[in-house]
Amino acid sequence: MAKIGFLLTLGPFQFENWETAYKIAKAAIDKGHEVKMFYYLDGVYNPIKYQTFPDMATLPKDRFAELVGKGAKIIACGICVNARGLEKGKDYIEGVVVGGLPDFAEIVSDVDKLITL
Amino acid sequence: MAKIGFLLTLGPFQFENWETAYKIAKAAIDKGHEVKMFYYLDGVYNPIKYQTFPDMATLPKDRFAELVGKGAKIIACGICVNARGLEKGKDYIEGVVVGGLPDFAEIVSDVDKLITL
Amino acid sequence: MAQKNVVVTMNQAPYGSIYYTEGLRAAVGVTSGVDENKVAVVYLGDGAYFTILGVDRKDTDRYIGTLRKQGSRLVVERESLKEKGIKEREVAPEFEIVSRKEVFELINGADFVIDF
Amino acid sequence: MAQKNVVVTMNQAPYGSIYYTEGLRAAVGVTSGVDENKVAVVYLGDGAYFTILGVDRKDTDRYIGTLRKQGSRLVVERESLKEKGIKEREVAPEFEIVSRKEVFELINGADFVIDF
Amino acid sequence: MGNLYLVNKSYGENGLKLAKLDKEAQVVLIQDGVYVDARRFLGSKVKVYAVRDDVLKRGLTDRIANDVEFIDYNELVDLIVGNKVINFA
Amino acid sequence: MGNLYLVNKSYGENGLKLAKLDKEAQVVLIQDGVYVDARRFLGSKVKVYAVRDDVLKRGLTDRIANDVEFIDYNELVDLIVGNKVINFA
Repeated sequence: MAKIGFLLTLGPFQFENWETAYKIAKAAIDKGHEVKMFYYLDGVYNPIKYQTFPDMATLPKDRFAELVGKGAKIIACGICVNARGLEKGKDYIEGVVVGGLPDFAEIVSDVDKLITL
Repeated sequence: MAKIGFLLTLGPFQFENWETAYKIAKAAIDKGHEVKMFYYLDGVYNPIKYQTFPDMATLPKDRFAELVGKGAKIIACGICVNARGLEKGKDYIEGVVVGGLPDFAEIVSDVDKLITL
Repeated sequence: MAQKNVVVTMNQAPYGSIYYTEGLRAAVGVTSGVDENKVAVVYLGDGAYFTILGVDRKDTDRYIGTLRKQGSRLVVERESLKEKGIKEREVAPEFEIVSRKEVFELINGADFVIDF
Repeated sequence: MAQKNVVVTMNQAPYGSIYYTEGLRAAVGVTSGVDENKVAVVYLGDGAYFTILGVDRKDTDRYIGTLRKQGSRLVVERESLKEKGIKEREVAPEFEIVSRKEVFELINGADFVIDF
Repeated sequence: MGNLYLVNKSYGENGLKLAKLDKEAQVVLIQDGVYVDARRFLGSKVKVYAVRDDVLKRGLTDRIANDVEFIDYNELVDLIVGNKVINFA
Repeated sequence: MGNLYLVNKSYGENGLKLAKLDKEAQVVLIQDGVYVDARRFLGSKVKVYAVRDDVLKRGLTDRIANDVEFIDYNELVDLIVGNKVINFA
């Protein structure tokens, strides 16, 4: 079984990257692989827990909460979080940790494969 | 003097559009024109009041607060605000109103010029 | 306050970004005020990919339905189709195929031109 | 946990998006862990515009300084320069000009290839 | 009042192709739009402007075609107010 | 373990140009990458895959070159695990 890292630099809704990242990560976990994600730049908007959109049965935050529930580790870049006014991620879904680029460096050291989206 | 409308669909930091919008709007107001802005899609991330970034002397929210102080009217798309988990804009700088596309329709009716960024 | 003629251009492919649907929502929105602004939607460049018959339009059908019911034109530029290698018979029937010259005339006759 | 050789490709022009600077911040970041991963930065396509001598690099100078001090290579692809009409003498001295084949070899020899 | 095409790079080409049909087009290159090669308008009646700040920070001063006029935001506002803006940015 | 080029449209060309030099390249078209014309790899040893969902929702099934193989996310994960990923998406 492999460890797969994800670097996600775009936010929810506007671009398709969060969906692709979720779908690959979910398939990976279901096959028994380990998933570690780092949210960088607009990627830090993904796990805001108050997302609500009548047209969408399952929101980005629900998708990522599902991954956390399945054991994915998710770290968001603190400088990016604070720049965007997300106050150290206080409105994040449970399980998402705010860290820094040294955490990303550690993910890079640790994983077998790395996907950027 | 003219009324100039702005439709802004990208957020702060990631792309250059917020800066261009601010610079055109500021120059317009300083020349005596009237400015009305509508934030749509990721545009709704611009006025979050808790933005903080050590490398940046003046943050996006400060730029837009300056425009509000000079009389610009700013309305953010409510569906976009709620989708992105910004809870009806409760963490917005003062003066930014959460509305809907009918407000944009009204801006379109009202203004002499319209810029999309 | 006055009624405006608005052209909304759609320049981006589905589904890499959401402009393909949110642009249509905005086009409908533009007509929602008391002044009943008029709108036409024009597909250009990569936007032309949206007009391919087989595109999944479940997110956008109701916006297109509303626009058609109120008589708004939905057009795609023939030159853009050609550049993308899309044959005219591959275009869904709700989109009118027009020349670049006609697109220019539409834009030239509009009060505002908004891009998505 | 193991040291990794990482290539960071830079594919976007300054300043339309912030990838030109945040990509460099991430490249420095990659080397910041206990395992001291190695990094090389490669400018491709529109990214080549960043290597033009006159680009305002006040946001990025310190990242470039750090990368150079630790011996990380900063290279720009000759073919990309040519495609953009950038002459080699217009390229700032901190960027090494290499062929696409050399870029391929760098990438082929890396453990991970990250794009910005 | 002429048509003022406001273009950046992402899909500005769509606007520039229309400007070619427009006898009184004025084009403003903004953001990464200043990377666009404006020589295509040489010898035509199309007037091309570029936002000076956007050119300077990209180090492109010597690379921009000769007949492109650099403008600041004050001048851009005057162009916006005096023309119809065709947005492609 | 070969090289797996993961490309979408925005600057995927940069990756595809490198894949052309790579005798054991495999290319995966994702998102708007499925609009890329894969015929350039005809007759080469490069194996091209496209994510089926991304092709279907864009209505491109009949437009994709014949020798492109459609894959789902399970198959994509197997390719990721079995190769080195060269990210251009």
